[in-house]
Amino acid sequence: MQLSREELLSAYTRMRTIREFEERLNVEFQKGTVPGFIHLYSGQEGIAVGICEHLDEDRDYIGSTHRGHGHCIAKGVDVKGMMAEIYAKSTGVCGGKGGSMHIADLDKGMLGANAIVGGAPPLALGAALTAKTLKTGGVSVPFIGDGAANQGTVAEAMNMACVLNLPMVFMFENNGYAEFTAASYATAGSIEARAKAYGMPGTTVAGDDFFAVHEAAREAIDRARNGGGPSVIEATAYRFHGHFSGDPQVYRSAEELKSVREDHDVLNNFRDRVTEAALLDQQELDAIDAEVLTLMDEAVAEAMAAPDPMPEDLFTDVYNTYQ
Amino acid sequence: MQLSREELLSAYTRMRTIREFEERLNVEFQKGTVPGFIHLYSGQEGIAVGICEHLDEDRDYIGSTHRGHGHCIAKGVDVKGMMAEIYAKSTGVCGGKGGSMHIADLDKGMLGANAIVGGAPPLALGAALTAKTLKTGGVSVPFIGDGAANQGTVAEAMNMACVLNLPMVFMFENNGYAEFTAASYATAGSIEARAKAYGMPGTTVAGDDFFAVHEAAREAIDRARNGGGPSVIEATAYRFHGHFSGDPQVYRSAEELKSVREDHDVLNNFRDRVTEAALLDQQELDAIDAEVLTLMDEAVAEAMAAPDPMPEDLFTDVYNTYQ
Amino acid sequence: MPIITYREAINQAMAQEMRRDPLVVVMGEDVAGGSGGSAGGEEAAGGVMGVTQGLATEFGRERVIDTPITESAIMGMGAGAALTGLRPIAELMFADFIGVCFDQIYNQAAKFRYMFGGKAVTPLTIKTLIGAGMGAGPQHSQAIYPWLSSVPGLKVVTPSNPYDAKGLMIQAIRDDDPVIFCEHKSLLAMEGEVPEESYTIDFGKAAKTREGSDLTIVSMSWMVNFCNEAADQLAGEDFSVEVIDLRTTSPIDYETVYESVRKTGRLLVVDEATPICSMASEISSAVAENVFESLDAPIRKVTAPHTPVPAAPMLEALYIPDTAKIAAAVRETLEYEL
Amino acid sequence: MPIITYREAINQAMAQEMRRDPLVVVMGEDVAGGSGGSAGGEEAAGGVMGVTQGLATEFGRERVIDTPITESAIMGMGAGAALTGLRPIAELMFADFIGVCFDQIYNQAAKFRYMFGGKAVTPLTIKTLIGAGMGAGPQHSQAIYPWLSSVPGLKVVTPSNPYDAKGLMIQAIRDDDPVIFCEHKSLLAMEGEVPEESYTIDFGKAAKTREGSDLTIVSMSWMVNFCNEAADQLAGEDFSVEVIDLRTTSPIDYETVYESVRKTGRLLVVDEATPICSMASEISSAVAENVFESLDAPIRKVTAPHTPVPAAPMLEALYIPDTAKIAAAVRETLEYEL
Ligand SMILES: Cc1ncc(C[n+]2csc(CCOP(=O)(O)OP(=O)(O)O)c2C)c(N)n1
Ligand SMILES: Cc1ncc(C[n+]2csc(CCOP(=O)(O)OP(=O)(O)O)c2C)c(N)n1
Ligand SMILES: [Mg+2]
Ligand SMILES: [Mg+2]
Repeated sequence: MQLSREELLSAYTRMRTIREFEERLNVEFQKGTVPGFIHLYSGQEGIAVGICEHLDEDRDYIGSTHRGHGHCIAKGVDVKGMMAEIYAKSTGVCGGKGGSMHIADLDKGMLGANAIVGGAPPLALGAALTAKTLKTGGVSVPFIGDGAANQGTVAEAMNMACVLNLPMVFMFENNGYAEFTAASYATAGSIEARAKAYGMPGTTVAGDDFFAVHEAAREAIDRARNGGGPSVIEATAYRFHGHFSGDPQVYRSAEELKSVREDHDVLNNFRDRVTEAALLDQQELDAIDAEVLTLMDEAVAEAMAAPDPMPEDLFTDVYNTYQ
Repeated sequence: MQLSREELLSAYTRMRTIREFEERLNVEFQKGTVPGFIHLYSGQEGIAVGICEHLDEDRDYIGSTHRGHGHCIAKGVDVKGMMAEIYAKSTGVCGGKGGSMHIADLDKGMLGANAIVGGAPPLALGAALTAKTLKTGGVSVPFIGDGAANQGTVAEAMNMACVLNLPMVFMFENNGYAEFTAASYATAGSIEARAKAYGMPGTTVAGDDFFAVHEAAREAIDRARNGGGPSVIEATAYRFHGHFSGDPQVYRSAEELKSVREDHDVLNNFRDRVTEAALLDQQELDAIDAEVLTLMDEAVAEAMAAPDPMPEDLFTDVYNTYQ
Repeated sequence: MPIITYREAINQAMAQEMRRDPLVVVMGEDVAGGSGGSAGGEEAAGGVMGVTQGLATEFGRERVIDTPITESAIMGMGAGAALTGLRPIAELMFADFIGVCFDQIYNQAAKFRYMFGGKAVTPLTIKTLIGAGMGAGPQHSQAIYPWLSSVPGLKVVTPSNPYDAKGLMIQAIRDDDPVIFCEHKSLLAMEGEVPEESYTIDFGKAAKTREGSDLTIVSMSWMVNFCNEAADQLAGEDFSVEVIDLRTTSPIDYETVYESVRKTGRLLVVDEATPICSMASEISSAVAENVFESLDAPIRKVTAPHTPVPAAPMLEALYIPDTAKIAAAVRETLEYEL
Repeated sequence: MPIITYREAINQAMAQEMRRDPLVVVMGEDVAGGSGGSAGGEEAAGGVMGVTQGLATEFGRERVIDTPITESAIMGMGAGAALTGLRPIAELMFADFIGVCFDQIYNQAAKFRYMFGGKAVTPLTIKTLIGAGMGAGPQHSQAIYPWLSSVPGLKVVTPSNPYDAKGLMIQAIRDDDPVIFCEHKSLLAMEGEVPEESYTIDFGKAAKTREGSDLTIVSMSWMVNFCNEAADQLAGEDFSVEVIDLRTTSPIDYETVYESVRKTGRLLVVDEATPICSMASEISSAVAENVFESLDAPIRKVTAPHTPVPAAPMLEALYIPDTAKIAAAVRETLEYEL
């Protein structure tokens, strides 16, 4: 289906924001200013945005992974709050207590990044159950890596979603690797076939093609929203960086690394498509790029300048009642 | 493939032994002489025996379930030792410490009944890995119920077996129920399709037909033994009793209960087949039946007469070293 | 007051809360029971122990949800539903099964509030069967509340009688934090007076089930009943024993324990769990740190041994701390002179 | 003697045992690393922290097995292989992940010997990363050995330095029971003298890392180093502090602790775990029961607070017990007068 100019601009802005967020973090991390570990989403932007452009902030939920920044931005979590969170500041969306792998924003329908591989799909069942029980029309979308695909929790969630006919889309991102191990080695058979084995529709799309993802997502989300139950989308994805920022990637060939960036850049593909079709022009896209860069400068500067959490924050928020 | 007279007699004896073991236990349990819970295998004998007749005692292993008596007998565990174990006596195969749901006999290649649904398939991976590593030619067979099929551990084990090309046969017994919940409700899609989704061969057989199971098992076990990797057999199975001895089965219709026993009795089917084909005659089968009944009388009498464990047994066998 | 069982008390609590609050749902294996069966499934089995009996009939299968045997999916679905607006009761049939789904409990539900910077509320109740006494063997008999109680963010409830079971279950459902409600399988048939109307019992408020001045026993769940028996027996020997029922092992009502020990000077902690890092260890160490100066004798612990739960009923009986073992430990502690 | 890191010491232990015994295999996520990758996978990544570096190259991918991210399958495969003749080392990358696979550890591997009537042997070593200090956040930083130590049938190893790490790892591999070997991530780069030749350290034998007569500190893993520092600092203030490194938290060397407390009369237990039902609770309660009469002061515990591990490094630093907190608790305990 044809997207409006506004929709195209929105999608591009989101994808570019994710890209620059990650690229900037990578630079800052190498400088040593970022605490903890970070897992970058660069290259996979089309998947998060292709899905989330169909989702509402209030009734639709996503569950995420350790590689969650892109999912968060696509679902509308505040970029500056995210940056501050990664910098472990009190102004972060989780007050600095969660960090990169635990960014959550329930008001935006974001159930949390998750540092446990396969942790989110069972939680996403719950958001779907709430939608079904309260008849909100909401849909729940867990993002799942090719490595996570093998975790028992994911199989359990797929079966449960089918049994209860829950409004869900299981969004698999197959970027070919789980840490340093290839999906071709560790993920037997096919994810699409796994979906079908549970009696769900399953489809595979190219994750570097925003339009393909967006179209598959539309169908799957509409189905879920209209009581048609869960389905699976598998997107081939291209991880530009290592597993974490700083990973030397000895397990990937130079050719692969080159090809991933040169042949499978979803942002380049998008630009080419929309400019060739004369839907948007280079200048307006460049303007977005510039704005996004400015936003990142601000986000990093504000995060670095923001105050640390207070020492007493260590003890708060464990329980609602009872300390 | 055609079975020899000896093989037919062996298979029948094993199946009849399982049946009478369970039926006798059911009677004794109602009398209140048996401690704990028991889950009876009556009706599913053709599956355990159809598989285990192909397995060696020393190099081949099976992993079992809470409904494990039949698997144990089929794999050659001593019937009197099992009875004594269920009666919680010191002469039991586990000295009374395991009970019905934990009968194990590693010398017979029996990795243990298992009171955790989905507990055994990961363990069965290990037996297969040992066989592969030590090149014993051994095969490992976990038994899995239709309810257990959904447990994440089972999906994990199927994927791992494929990734490592382990010599295994995943033997699913679909008796239509997990406790009081029907497989048609709780087990989405198809088990055979799940096998194929991991890239394994999968086949479905009638569990009340010993010959069908035996033939499918031969093929799958040969494949595994010859380096061809894992596969799945799903057998439709017929649970004669409730989930446990004493279950009133309000969830099953009278017609179903009647049909299960009248139309799907693997022992009757077997008798009909071999006598019609004049391979065995009624008398020799009746003689086996009588012998088996005598064995059960002895097993129960000996179990009841056997000594309890000693009080100090409470503290032993926790560690090999260090108390 | 009506006399009902512990099982019925819990059932009543759930039914009353479900009537009161449409956001309360129940999910788990066979919590309705019979879904998809050839009998049509109208007759709910009501849980493997009958604790949810009748709920599916009254509230329908949209609110009393039979699930596949996939505990991670059940616990996660409960946690996710709690995070997004429902107030779920998720059943983990036997607590021993927690090993297949503990991540969803301890890393997910219990940590949301903290790691999301205080912005998440997870009103999840997990109900589960604990403990020995039924000859159910090593994987169906464990008293695992000590390690559950060690998890920040999780509350753990261990009722010892029908009255407490009802009030604590209603509190668990209304509580905005994840709660594990531990039903002791050996207590399900215990009878007691239980008001028909709805009431709550605060978490972290221990009960004094016996008053005394010579020695304090602290316990929880099934064991409280043996402690009471021992205290009654010892009263006949002119020993005045105070029994404190923690009711919840997280939060722990340390203050009531301290106050009692300040009075009696002697402490015995009785715990059905295995000894190492048990609730007995915890309570003992808290007293040894905070009311040391009041102590007139070593702090004794009576617990299960450091072994799995044996299947043989005769060994299981030796495994379980009982009235005789408790009374003996009390006598020894009372005889101790500094 | 060569000076190597804790990481290298563990690596050396595994390599030496693999050379000695062909039954030893290693399995886990990325323990070789690079399987199936476009670079051909010849260069092994050697584990996410480099602890298994070089093993795949030396012993081949049949003995150093990369697995999918399915911890139940990994732990179960290890347990099943141990039960049938191998001597596997199964890696659980971060101990925090245990929630997805604990059943295979605590209900299966740990219980086999007992529930199978003594007829099973399960020589499984589980190696795993524990602890805080890397800003890795609430699901990658936990010190969970207390609840592991509560499981009958499981042994738990918590080395505090490279020498112990090597000797305890070799013992773990040779041990016929399931063992969880807890590598502290903040110790991986710690250097120390480690003999090149193979040696074992018995389980259940604590080490005295400082001798003293005024007060006993008991600790384990990373914390021992802070305790040593505190003892050294306090020596300058003329306090004589004894430090006991448990080395294994199951089995526990109670006797060495008791003997020390009989001498010093004062005890502090330092534990990185959260406080409730911690090793600190356990050791304290054992002393309060068994050497009560020797105590001249309340038993103090210094532990993490009852909270998840916060991601912010600045909060994490407050979370972790450190030398200053330990020294302060020692001073207070020494000042106490009965
Ligand atoms: C339960 C669990 N096991 C292992 C890990 C360590 N780990 C973190 S990310 C990762 C790889 C995940 O791969 P994939 O699902 O393909 O996601 P990707 O990193 O490619 O986005 C692993 C093994 C973890 N965090 N949790
Ligand atoms: C992890 C776990 N969950 C739940 C149970 C309780 N339980 C025991 S048997 C059973 C049903 C199993 O059904 P299925 O796998 O079909 O085997 P069947 O009983 O039909 O032989 C259940 C739910 C358990 N023992 N372990
Ligand atoms: Mg991946
Ligand atoms: Mg079944």
